[in-house]
Amino acid sequence: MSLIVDTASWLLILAGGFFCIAGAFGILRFPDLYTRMHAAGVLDPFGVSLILAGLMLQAGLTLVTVKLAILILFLGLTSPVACHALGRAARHRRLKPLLAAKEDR
Amino acid sequence: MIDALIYGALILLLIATAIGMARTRSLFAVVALGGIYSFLMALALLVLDAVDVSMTEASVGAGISTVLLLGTLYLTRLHETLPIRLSPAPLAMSVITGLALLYGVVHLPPFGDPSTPMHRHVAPRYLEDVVRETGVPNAVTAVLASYRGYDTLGETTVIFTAGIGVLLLLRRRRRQPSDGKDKAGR
Amino acid sequence: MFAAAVAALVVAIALVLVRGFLGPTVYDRVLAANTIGTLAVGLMAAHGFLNDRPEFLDIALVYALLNVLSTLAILKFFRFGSLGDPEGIEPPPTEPRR
Amino acid sequence: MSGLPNPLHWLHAAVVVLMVIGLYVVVARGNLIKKLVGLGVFQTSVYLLYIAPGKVFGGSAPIIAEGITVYSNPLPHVLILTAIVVGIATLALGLALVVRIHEEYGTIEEDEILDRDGPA
Amino acid sequence: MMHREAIPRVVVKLLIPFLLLYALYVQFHGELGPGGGFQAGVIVATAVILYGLIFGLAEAKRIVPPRLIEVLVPLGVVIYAGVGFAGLLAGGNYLDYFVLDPDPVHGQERGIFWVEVGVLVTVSSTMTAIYYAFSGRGR
Repeated sequence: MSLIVDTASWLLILAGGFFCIAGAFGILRFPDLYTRMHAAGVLDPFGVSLILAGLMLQAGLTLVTVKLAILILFLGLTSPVACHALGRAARHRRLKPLLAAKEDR
Repeated sequence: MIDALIYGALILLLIATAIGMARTRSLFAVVALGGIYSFLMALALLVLDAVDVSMTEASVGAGISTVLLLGTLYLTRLHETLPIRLSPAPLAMSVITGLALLYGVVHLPPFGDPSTPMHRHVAPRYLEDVVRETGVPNAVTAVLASYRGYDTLGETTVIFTAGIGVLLLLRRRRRQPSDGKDKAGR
Repeated sequence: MFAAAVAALVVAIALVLVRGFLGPTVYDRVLAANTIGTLAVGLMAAHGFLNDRPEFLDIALVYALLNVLSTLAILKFFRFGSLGDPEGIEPPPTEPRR
Repeated sequence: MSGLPNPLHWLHAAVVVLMVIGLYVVVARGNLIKKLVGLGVFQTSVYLLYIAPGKVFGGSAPIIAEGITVYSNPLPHVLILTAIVVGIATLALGLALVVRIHEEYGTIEEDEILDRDGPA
Repeated sequence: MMHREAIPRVVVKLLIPFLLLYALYVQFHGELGPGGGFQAGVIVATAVILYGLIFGLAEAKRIVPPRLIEVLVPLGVVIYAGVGFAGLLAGGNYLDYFVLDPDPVHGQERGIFWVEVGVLVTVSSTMTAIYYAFSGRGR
């Protein structure tokens, strides 16, 4: 039983670490802000939440798990909002998407 | 030992961020980088086991100081006028100060050594007696509020004084509109 | 295992930090700052487990809650040019359904 | 200088580098807000310089709990907690002064302020 | 600019009660875990600032009036100093908590509690006052 839980948390943490690094590469390498925001979406709530879920499995049924769950909830709530506000602010300032079709520019 | 590794990596990132802040002319970007800087600083403090300090730095750095800096930027201007170049005299002064400090640092005990005098002298007294004397397991809170209550009274007074000072400086109505504003809201 | 998570998060922070330096627009820097805040939350949690004292998640919670404040402040500033501007006086466009 | 014998000393030395950067920004840059940011960098490097020697390998945060014997030193934490509070107070007051200076002089660049004061 | 910031408005409305609740947790759990008056005070101020950012300064001033803030700023210092005088009245030294209760350990806990309350009041109100001062000043 504990082996299964351990393996599952291993897998979650590894996947989370992979997504974090992949998202960070995306933020670094993508050509303009709007594409970078997609990469941030992979990293921001998703990769970190996977790591936190893996930690939850390690913690067992304690207060720590509850706190981690609250943490995942807040991350899922706040970081899309920040991303949304960022995109709107950039759009509002007439920042053009690099890869947009002609009529969208 | 792994703490030393993480701490070292965070210090390198902090130095990189500080250099980036020094080299940026857009004050807005400086504020954004300053946010990153205080995130990293709180992480470094957490790795050094200073949980209370880390929490304070997190709440101050992520919350208050960014907002204050932005408020000031709104009331003033957004760009430095001086170009970024190394000015030799201040650089020499800072480097000489740094070398003097480095000379002192050589004689500090190495990082993480438990046998240095600072860990044998006052701290064990607090750590051993704090629960018995005050019933508060958080040694930092106990020392802050009880053993060194005078310091904290002074600290509270400092905050109070700063608040009064800011209110005195900023509450009064402006007498005449001064010229030379840059209205560029960028 | 926790060390692996911590290492991955530190590497990710370093990569995002480079974008924070390069970032041609200010929005890129704000994106980098927000992302580093989230990564810092993960790093704090993982470090707690690494040290066998995971009960210090309170700091990570403070971060998760406050990270959004600085981002929203910066973006508010950008869209309307001020903090706490009079545009907030007008009633919200739609009453949120709940 | 005898060089740094223990590799762990380099951690303290790196903090000194941070301090030098902060000091340089305070002295060299003319923009008052930039100066305050540099002051912040300098202050935080002092935090690290205080707290880093308080760390003990294998130690834990100084919150007494069952089954933990080694704690890091709580004393620097207390001092630096106070220092952070003073730091934010300094920042707020400094920024308020910057705002007032901008209202009086129309600029926050040091040399322009001095220029305006000079002939008068 | 139609439908201004509907999403941030809704989410901030959801977040602010959690922030205030969490500030209380940090304040009263500060003796057992990380936290204390200063951190809790900053979080309370952050909640007010967040409200002011999203809903406008006038709205924030309606809910947390500046008059109240100006009373609270000195009140915190008075509470802190009052704990010291309570120690004097109870026959001990200034800021001596042992005499605040027949049981010295309880006296310590009581003293630390009120001191932290004083710090909370001062810090939260001062930070809010500073925010009001900065953002209320027109260009």
